[in-house]
Amino acid sequence: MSKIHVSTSINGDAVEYLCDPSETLLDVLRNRVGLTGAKEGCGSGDCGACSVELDGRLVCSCLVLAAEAEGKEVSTVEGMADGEKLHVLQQKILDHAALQCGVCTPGILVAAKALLEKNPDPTETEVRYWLAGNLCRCTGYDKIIRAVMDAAAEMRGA
Amino acid sequence: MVTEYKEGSVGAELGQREFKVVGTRPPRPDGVDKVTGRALFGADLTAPGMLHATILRSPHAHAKIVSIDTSAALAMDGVKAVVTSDDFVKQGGSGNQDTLDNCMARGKVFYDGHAVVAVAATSVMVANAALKLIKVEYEILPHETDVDAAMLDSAPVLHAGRKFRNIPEGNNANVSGFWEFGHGDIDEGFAKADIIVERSFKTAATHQGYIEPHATLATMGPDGRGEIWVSTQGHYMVRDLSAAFVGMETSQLRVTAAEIGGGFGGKTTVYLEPVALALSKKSGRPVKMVMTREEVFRASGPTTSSSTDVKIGMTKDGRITAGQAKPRYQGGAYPNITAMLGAMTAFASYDLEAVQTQAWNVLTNRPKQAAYRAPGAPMAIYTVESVIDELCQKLDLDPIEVRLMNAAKKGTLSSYGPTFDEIGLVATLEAAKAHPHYAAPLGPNQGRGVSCGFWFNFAGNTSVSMGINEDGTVSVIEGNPDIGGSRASISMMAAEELGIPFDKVRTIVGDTNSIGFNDVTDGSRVTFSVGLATIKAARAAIQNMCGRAAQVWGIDADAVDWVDGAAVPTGHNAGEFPPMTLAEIAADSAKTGGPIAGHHEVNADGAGVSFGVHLVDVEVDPETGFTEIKRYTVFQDAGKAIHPDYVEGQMQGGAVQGIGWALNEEYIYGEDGKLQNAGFLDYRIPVASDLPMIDAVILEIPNPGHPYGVRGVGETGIVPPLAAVANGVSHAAGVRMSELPMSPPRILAAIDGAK
Amino acid sequence: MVKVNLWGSLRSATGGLTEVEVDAKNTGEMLKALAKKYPALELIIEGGVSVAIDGQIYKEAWFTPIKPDSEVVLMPYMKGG
Amino acid sequence: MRFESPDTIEQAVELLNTCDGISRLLAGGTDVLVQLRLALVEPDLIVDIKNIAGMRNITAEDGGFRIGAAVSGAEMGEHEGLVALWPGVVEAMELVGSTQVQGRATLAGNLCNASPAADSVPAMVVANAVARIVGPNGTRDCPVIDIPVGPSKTSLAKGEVITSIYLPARPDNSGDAYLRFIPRTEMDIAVSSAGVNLTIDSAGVVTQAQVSLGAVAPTVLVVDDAAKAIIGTKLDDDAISALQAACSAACNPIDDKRGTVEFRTKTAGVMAKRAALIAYSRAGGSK
Repeated sequence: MSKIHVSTSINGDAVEYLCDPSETLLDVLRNRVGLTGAKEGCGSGDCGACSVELDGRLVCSCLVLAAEAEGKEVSTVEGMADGEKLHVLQQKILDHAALQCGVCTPGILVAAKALLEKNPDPTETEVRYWLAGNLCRCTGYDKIIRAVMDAAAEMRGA
Repeated sequence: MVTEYKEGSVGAELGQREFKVVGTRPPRPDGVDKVTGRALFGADLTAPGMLHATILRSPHAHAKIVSIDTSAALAMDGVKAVVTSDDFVKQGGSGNQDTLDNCMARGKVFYDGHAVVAVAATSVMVANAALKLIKVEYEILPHETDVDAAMLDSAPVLHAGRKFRNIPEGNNANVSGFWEFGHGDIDEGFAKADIIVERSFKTAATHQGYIEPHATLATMGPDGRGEIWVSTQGHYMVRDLSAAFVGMETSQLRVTAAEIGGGFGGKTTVYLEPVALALSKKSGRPVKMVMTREEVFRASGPTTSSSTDVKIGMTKDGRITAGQAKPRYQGGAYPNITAMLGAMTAFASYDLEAVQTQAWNVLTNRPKQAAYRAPGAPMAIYTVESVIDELCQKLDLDPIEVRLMNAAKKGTLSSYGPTFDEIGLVATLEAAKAHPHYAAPLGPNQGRGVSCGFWFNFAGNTSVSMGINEDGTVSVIEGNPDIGGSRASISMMAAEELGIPFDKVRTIVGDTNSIGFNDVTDGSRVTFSVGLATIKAARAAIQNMCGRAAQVWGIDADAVDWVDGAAVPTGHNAGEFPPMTLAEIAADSAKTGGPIAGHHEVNADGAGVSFGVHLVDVEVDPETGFTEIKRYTVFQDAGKAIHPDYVEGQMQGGAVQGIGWALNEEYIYGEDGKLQNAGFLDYRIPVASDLPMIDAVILEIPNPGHPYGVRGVGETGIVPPLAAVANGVSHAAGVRMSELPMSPPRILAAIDGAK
Repeated sequence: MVKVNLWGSLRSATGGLTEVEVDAKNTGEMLKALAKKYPALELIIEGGVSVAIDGQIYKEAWFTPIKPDSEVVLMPYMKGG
Repeated sequence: MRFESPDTIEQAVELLNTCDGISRLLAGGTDVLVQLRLALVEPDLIVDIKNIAGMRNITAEDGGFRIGAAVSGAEMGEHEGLVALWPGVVEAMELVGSTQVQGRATLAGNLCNASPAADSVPAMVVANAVARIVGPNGTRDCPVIDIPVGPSKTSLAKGEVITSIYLPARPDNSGDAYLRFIPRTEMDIAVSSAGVNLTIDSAGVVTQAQVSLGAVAPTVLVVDDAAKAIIGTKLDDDAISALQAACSAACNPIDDKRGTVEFRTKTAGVMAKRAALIAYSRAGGSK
């Protein structure tokens, strides 16, 4: 079985990897590139824990073949903070205690960032529907929604 | 000298004590790692030379294993080791043997998904390809997955010849447990009633639904020493069971808990860990195993499904005269005590003259149940709270007033045996009654549901150690995996007791070799028990530091007190010295006698029971049976809330899991005994758009058994939602619902049936 | 002598009683005395029980004192999630 | 397994046509990757069509829109012209999966997956959508309704690829809508669903209508009796009741883990009724 050579950009860095044709982008991020922030909760696009942006579009990396990333730009949770400075969303998740176990948190952050890039002033309902594909079993979503709304407000003000 | 707080008189201390750290909301110490993707969960770990292992699982619900031929798989390129039940050590106790047999089927497979063979290979792909080359010959047996059907004499017997204790005559061989609780004369009680309601209920099995599948990495060398890194609620439990199953001494196995991506009771046992260890032993290489989501659903613990008959008598004015419940739970193919816990908790909220509960645990061809947040209580209390609601409806009485009239309080003889000490149910009910939610108007097709809930909370074996560092900071080691922010609350209690700021303390979860034994993170025990041990460890360190100050000052150790993070003379008679801070004492520790540390080991008791009351407004679409949660408020007695954000989080998370249980979550088996919905697509946990904000009202009724008054808070929140939502739906739909989940087809059928 | 309340299904081990009396000053002595007086209880006690004394539940704590007027309840071993 | 990402449709057709084993086309991948993961299919060849020119475009054509086979649901929702012309089709597509899935899932993929419960198909059927197909024997157009022939089965021949879906122009005062029933608010497969497309005259009377149902038969049902029930009416209560009854009468569903026969039959009518009212309002009708 021959491997595919892929040149891509991950969080702004040029990255090359060899992958099997059947490997997903999530597999490669976690097992070949060493970025384990995106998690596999289901492998079927139902939980959103593996959320990344692909050319600026929010996707489940478990539903993208690694080979498809050729020539594309991938953004993961690892690319959200600017050096020591956390992204507003990251800070708000901490401030609102909007995580318990934290395994869904990377996916929630990537998804919420994509939302606020598209819609800086979402209603609570819009946030809830946008994040419907990000399952969280610990929090009941309450604090997550508050954190995202608060981050949106702060980002609008800034 | 160090003030010695007496347990049992703590209520008084609580009244006087002004907390500086406890009750605030600092950021959690593991937070940045978790928002940046740096935190390492079970599947994030790797080791050089690591193999990957996967498991061949039974396609049958019940079958005898006639033969297993792994030769072709072993011969495959890249395959390094294969294990079956033959590779594990037979266990002395039946409980451990059941756990082992569940990890790897021995002789028989008992459910669709039961593990049969495991293969370690150079990649997951190779391992999976090898599984296809394994030939297992099965003799298929009849199966049963329903609890009531499994109790019939015609049902297939799972464990023929196995004897279970204390089973009354007349029960078949699938009944593995029977328990009875209660007091008073039940017949006399019913005779006093003006009205009696009897009803039967069913609840489906639900899964804990943690987002992180089970994952482990094990390594064992030819020297017989092993290591495991694992996502678990209890790494000491993993150590003890894994070592026993592969036949090694406990001391030779070191287990480190990874960050855990949710557990809710589901990670209180082993599935992969002994298997990975055995494969590593055979192959001589580290072995990683990660379940797929499908495997999580098919083979890791869901909770029990239940069938329960309830009978409650009431006087016209709302006084309960007698209560009786007969829960029958199936928890899969091995014995468990969940039905017993259901029987104990069913009527725990009430002060009753006559109460009787009888519980049966029944074996079926389903996966071995695992604990799920207040195991047994949600389904039992659902049945009782539903009948109480129906009685209130029939008598036109206010459901909170009736609950207040009958509420258990200090001095009440509980339905499960002992007499209650200080408890918070009345305060919780009063808070619900006074809340604006309870008076808010309802719209068309809407209904309001109320339910009480109860959980025991547990304590148990706990070890904590802390070092006072020379720079005036403190390193705490505890041994319970942090499942919801406990490192924050433990750091807070250490800081509070030592009198230093929160950010001077760092708490980690140590591996099994770093401190003494710890029970599993379960039973809402961690903030209580680890907190207790942390406070006592801090007091030991304080005593040491007071001694150092006394020596420096040249006065008696008895003449030194600890105030606001510093040693001070107890009074003018002791001498005039400025306070000597923790940092100052620590800086000189090498000169004054060496390192300063404190530790405490205890089998803690006195966890303190907890009650909750939930209010929910629902709207039911009469044309589709769809239920929308319009408003939800949780009231819970938390004892002292150490970190209120995370207490609220437990209450909110528990409520939403309960909403899922009430409305849509269920294990669906086909006629063939196979699980039909082994994925998040059709096992429907609540998503963000299903819910409103969950308002959480914390009541702080101090637990006399803890220095700060802490009670466990993790589990109680999942107990009331089942009945609260069911009562709300019953009012909104105009028909009493008695089966969970109340999925839209069930509700619509009930509405149409009532027309 | 202390009065010990048993959960209902233990009646079969005590000849129909759910309240029994044994001579004991702490929980360890109480459990030993129970097992001696009612041999059918021995396996159950060995399998794991909890004891509530005056409303406080203990899992294993042999040296917890029991006063003659204490409320003592033998309970099954319990476990949470 | 081989992965190919050809630049032309001819190359794609050639690859598929000459593959001896199992092949799968990859556009959004939201069905194919799940099947791979669950080992429901183990293809020898995957052909990614996203790098083929035109596959990711929405282009105006004869008053309608041609939607490339690799256009995602999210891209459809961001296209103002398309949303204005066929809001029901767009909303149906946008109901497929999560936001994440929307970033990838395509109209053509939803069609070719041939699930009886596919959300976009009932909406496309009432819109008279036409699939353009390129195959070894050249290019042909085929009404969307004729593509699925049963669960997971299509009428496409070996080597044939849907390259675009055409949504035609429509008269003024037209409206379409799609509704589905799911047990949660998101993330579920339709238990029953309905698409309605209609046109009204200046008096608000329905002059033409099409009604379709999903998830209540092996393929999407077109319910002419339901359409007849509302043509010539202003969607008064009687007309709506007749539409609902006709829809329920047409259902031929199965009992499964997602719903019962009874439930599907009843809610399909309810969805059709509600979708008709939305379509009517979109057409400019007022009640």
